[in-house]
Amino acid sequence: MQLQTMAAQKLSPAAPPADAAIAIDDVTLRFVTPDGHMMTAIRDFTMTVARGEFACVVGPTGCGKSTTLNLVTGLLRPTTGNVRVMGNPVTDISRDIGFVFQVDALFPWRSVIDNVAAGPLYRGTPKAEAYDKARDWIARVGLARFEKHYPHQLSGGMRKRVALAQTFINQPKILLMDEPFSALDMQTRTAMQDELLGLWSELKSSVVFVTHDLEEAVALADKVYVLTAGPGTVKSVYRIDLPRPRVMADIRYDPKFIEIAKVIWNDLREEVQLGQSRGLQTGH
Amino acid sequence: MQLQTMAAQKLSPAAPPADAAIAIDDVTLRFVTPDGHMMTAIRDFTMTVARGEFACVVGPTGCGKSTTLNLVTGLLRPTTGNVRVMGNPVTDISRDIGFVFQVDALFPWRSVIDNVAAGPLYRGTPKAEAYDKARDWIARVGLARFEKHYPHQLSGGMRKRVALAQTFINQPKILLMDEPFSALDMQTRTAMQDELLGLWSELKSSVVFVTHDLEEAVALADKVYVLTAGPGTVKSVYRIDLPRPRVMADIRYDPKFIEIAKVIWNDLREEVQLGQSRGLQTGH
Amino acid sequence: TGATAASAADKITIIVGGMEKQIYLPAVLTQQLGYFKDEGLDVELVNSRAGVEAENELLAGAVQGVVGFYDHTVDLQSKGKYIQSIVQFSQAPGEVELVSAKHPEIKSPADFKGATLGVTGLGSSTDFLTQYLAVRNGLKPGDYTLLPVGAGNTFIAAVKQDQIQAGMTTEPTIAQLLKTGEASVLVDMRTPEKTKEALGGDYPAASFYVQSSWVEGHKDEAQKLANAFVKTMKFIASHSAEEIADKMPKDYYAGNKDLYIQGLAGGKAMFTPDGRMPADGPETVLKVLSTFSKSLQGKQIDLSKTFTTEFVDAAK
Amino acid sequence: MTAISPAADKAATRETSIAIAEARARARLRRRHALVIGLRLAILVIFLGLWELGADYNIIDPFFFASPSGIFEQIWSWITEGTSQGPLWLQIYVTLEETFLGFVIGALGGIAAGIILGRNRLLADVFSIYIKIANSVPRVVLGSVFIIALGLGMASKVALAVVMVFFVVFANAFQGVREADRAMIANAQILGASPFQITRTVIIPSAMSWILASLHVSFGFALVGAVVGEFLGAKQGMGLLISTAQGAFNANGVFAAMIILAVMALVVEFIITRFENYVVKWRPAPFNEQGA
Amino acid sequence: MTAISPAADKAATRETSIAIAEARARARLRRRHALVIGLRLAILVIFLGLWELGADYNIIDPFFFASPSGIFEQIWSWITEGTSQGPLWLQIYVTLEETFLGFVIGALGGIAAGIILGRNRLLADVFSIYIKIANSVPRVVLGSVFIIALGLGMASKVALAVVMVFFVVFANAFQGVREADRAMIANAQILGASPFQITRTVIIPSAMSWILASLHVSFGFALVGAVVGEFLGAKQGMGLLISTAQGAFNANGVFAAMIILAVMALVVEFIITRFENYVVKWRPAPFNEQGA
Ligand SMILES: Nc1ncnc2c1ncn2[C@@H]1O[C@H](COP(=O)(O)OP(=O)(O)OP(=O)(O)O)[C@@H](O)[C@H]1O
Ligand SMILES: Nc1ncnc2c1ncn2[C@@H]1O[C@H](COP(=O)(O)OP(=O)(O)OP(=O)(O)O)[C@@H](O)[C@H]1O
Ligand SMILES: [Mg+2]
Ligand SMILES: [Mg+2]
Repeated sequence: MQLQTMAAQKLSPAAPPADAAIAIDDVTLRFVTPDGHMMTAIRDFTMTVARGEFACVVGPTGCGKSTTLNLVTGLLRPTTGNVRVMGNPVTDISRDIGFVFQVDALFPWRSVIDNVAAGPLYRGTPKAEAYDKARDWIARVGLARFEKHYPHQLSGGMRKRVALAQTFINQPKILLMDEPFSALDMQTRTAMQDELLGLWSELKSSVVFVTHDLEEAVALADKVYVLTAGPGTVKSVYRIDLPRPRVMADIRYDPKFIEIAKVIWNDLREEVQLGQSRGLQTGH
Repeated sequence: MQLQTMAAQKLSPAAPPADAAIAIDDVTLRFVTPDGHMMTAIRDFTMTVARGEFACVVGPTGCGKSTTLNLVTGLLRPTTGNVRVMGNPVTDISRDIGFVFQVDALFPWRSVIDNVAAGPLYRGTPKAEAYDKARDWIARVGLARFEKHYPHQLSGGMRKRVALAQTFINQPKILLMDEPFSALDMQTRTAMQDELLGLWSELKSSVVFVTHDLEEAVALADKVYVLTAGPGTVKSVYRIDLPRPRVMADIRYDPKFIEIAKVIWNDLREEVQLGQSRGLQTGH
Repeated sequence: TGATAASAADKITIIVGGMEKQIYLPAVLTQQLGYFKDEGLDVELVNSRAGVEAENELLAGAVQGVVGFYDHTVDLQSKGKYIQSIVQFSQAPGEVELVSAKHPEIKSPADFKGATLGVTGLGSSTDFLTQYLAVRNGLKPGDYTLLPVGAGNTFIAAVKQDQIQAGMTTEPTIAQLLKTGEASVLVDMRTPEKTKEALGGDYPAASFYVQSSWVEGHKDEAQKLANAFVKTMKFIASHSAEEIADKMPKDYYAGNKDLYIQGLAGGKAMFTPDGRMPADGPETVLKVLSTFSKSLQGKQIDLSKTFTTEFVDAAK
Repeated sequence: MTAISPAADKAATRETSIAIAEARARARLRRRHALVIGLRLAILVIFLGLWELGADYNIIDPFFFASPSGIFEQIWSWITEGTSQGPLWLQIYVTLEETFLGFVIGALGGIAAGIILGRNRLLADVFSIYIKIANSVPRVVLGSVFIIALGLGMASKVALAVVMVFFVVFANAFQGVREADRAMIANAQILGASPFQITRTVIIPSAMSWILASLHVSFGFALVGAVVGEFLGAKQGMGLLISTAQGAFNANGVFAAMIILAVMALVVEFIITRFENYVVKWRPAPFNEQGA
Repeated sequence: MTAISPAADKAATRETSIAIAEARARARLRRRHALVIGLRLAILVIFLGLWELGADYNIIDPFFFASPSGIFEQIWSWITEGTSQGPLWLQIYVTLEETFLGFVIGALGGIAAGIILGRNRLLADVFSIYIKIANSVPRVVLGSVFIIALGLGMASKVALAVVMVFFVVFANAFQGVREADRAMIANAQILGASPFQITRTVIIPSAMSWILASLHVSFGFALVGAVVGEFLGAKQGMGLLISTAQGAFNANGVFAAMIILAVMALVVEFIITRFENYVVKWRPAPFNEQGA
């Protein structure tokens, strides 16, 4: 274990402990490509998120970040290796997880409020209570005026915020988020980040957060996973020791923050360039 | 016309000249809301993009940026006011335009290469030539290895890059892009930006580029439109006089760049906060 | 003549209103015996369960002849369409009024009061005959209910389920119901004698008819057809039921050959020995029809135009 | 001299021009509606006119194909004098009742089977082959089998209507279930939905347009089933009316009954469309039709 | 002593374990396939067994409902000795030819009409009401009309099969066209597609699963149409075979003919499924079935 700076420790990936919230142990996952061959999406992948930990995942596009999250939810099964959530092997799609999809997964036939109330209703909360909660969460994501709108009547960013409210309302102990804020403007994004951190510290959830924005990753995380270009595997893991609570609007100006970001950035850049040159190998 | 800095001039919106590439003149657009009322999406909107000009549009989420682009393509019709493209009123969906949609609009039953070759094939290019061109563009967006894949076998960022290649291959004289790079990592994004600027200067296209990333806007644009929170209208217009050609990897460290970004940022922040408080008015 | 030469090669299509039905047996039998070929005719038999279809085809000129019930010639004349029977297959309807074993109290048509009577279809010959039987036995229309149940299986099911107390049907349904003992014969109209008893005259039923206008231009073919059919009628008259059944395609008695033969033996008497129209037959038919058929009421029917014995007379 | 602030002035003009634009849009809609009705009527009139003329000049033989005037007379006499089987409305009622029962049972059965098999891969693999087999059975044969098994009463007609409806609805419901967006199902599952809740709140709404499409066509089929059943044996109903008319070479009667059936179908069609509009009101309008 | 680099070692174990995992997955697939076939056969055997037993003990009256052994004998005798109308394969061929023609014409017509009306709002508004009317016409009645108009030959059976197929396919094609994703259509339009190109490259592929769903069910319908047509009048074909068997109280014959029809339907069904798999091979597998 090599100490990089005061705040960012580079960790060596190790076999996950049994009581971790999320433990991905030496997983390889292959897809069948259109021409019938196998394509390895992720390879020898090991990742541990302790209970109450906030992990961010960064890596070049197509390196397998979404695939990793799908493994945790049980939507995908590993070809080899195994995945445990709260100590139990993942056998089915889990209800204890909150998952903000990268793609749009709102129910188009439900209005905003019905979409947000879906989770509590599914889980048996009485109707009135579920709608009260939903109304509260819609307000928190700034869509109070749009309660009755259907998803197609919203802008891209607004739909994403509905998806956030839909997930947050369930107060999941494990929270997976796939580029949740990339469609939001800086100000809304900051507000959402604060909302997320608030929820996280309140519930002591374990979070896996995928983003392309390294600064966002560093600002939010306890631990940052840097993935290699596809087939993805963990290149390095950094522990971020910035003090909590963090205020999103200010943290970017913290010198320690800037230093950590630079270290990881150099690490990541190398990988991204590699991915680029691989992807481009037959290009100009 | 008030001079703000050496590089960023704040312009007063004026009635568009007749020969502009895109001229949106005093447009108001209303939607019917679910409860049967009318909702104004954009109001008294005036915007001009000269031939060969690169315009960026920034504004809080839901302020009407996508709606504006849809007006230019002819997908939406203004309630009042009028929209002209290359001097002619927009009556139908135009074929002279390139449009990168905010949502996924790839053809799921076509492989990557078939998706990218679609434009040339539609326009009557011989098959062999169209596929050669497509192969070239796929390589340029770094997906050479994925030619035969279907969209659902790609990651989010890869799909976006296919959409970019699909649009770029047509070499449109008018190019509309709705948050095209938000799903890409920094490095890929920079490469795509360079690709875009190259195409633009080569074709002398007129570009309208919607983004949430103000730095991206300033780095790319001749002119930045800042919109107000919904119902959207133009708050201010800035002319960016940074020298061309610009190199995306370096421009962020240019002091002039930083200065301009700060000025516009302050302007925008005000607006975003307003939008937030409006959206949150019934919230906590 | 030139007409003969030209028409000899022509195909003649004849519709049979149920090739497997015993009442129409002469049609297929002629084919099986090769009598058409002997006459140098190229005859094609087409099956059609619904009589109306057959008549419509005939009138539309798509086929040259139909094997069906004689009463249609009368009915159609009332609508201004002229067709005529040129060979008469049967002089009795071949129908039997069966009464369900569950209703021994019905001993004659006079007991039909309040009963539901099965007929194959409304407006069909069974409809008119049933009503005629009832009225002849002193009932009024309205004293009984008619229920169209079709023929065959559905008829049997209707008897079993007691949806009809009595009903009129033909072979082999009759034989089937008699065998199982679920019904017994109330009025038998399979032989000329019993028919006279029941209806007061001969009732010509199965016949071969063509459009009157066709006869004009095709005397030669008409004659040959008549020759073939008359030969068949003679064959029937001179052979036993077993011998006839052996000539028929196996599928027609696949259900039960003994039953088929039994039915044929019981019903063989209805066939005319020579294809000739029984003298009082047409009047009986007109009498029955005009009592009940709405379309005939108030119409003047020229019975001489509904049949001709010209060809059977000339047949060797 | 009154001072008007330019902003207020501006807002006022905007409001007026929007009002004008909206009025214009409404007028356009009204005109279009009138056009549609006009065209429909024009087609009807031309069609009937040609038919009548053809019948008059014997190009179309009214003995086989009836004539509009004859059909009208026939309907009129049925209305005023009743049919040979009793009043016309009773025939309509009987057929409608059979059709409706058959439609409801067949549709519910088809939807249920489609959803169950669509949701369960193994069941689908095992049973769909038998459904295919059942679908190839000729309905007329089935008709006599039903009469034997269920008697000549209403049950056999209803059963025949059911088998006409079932397969169409089943095929669509099954495919509709399979087409449901996988991300959406996954989302519901993760949000905590039980399999039953997923079926109710995700699968059924997304299969709804599939099911509705099949309902549109299958009411007509239910009608056909009921009529065929009556054809094979009945005391009352439109099918018997047709069969009697056919037996009497009454082409006008046959066509008149078919027209009455068509009107019945249209009325129900109208109700289904109403229901459809209510159910899918969340659906985005195509581009170009949505701005006001 | 040989030195093995740990990396190579690691890679080697990975490859082995993947190979094992894949072999296991393949075995699982094979087992599942065997299970499906086994269950299908089990159901068939149980069904036939109960039927035969029922017939033997007269619980199911074989006079009306035949018995499996009797049906088998009948089929065997048809195969070896031919039917009363000629060899069995000729009957099958005739019916298949009518069905196939009717299916193709009806399906193409339905698809064409569905696409044209689905793409053109005005045409849809004007004509769909007439299509609804046409769909409510009982097919048996239509059958007689066709026989009058087209004669007793193949044409009338084909026409009957066409009208059985047309409406189902039309309804689905129409709705499928309307369901096409508006963003995708807009994208094609902007990429330069003409309306015809849009129809060919966007509308038809997205309506494809709708159309295919309707084809699955409508081949059975075409078969029914052809058989009903033969019922009404024919000199060859399976319908005539059924009709003769019915007339001769030969329940075994009726059911035997129906089983032959079912086999025909299954063969075509198999071909359609093949075609479907080829056409929609781009389709994502549901989650949980895609990783290898
Ligand atoms: N169903 C599939 N079939 C084949 N390959 C697939 C499939 N799904 C994903 N892949 C491949 O797996 C790799 C990883 O995809 P994934 O979506 O996890 O990337 P990602 O890291 O989330 O990228 P992004 O940042 O662009 O969202 C990609 O190369 C993709 O092409
Ligand atoms: N079909 C519709 N019906 C009703 N309202 C709509 C419809 N489409 C868009 N809107 C409304 O119009 C406004 C502008 O939407 P638009 O998509 O243009 O926003 P945007 O600026 O692109 O936002 P984002 O940055 O989130 O993409 C939003 O308030 C949205 O709710
Ligand atoms: Mg992803
Ligand atoms: Mg937008």
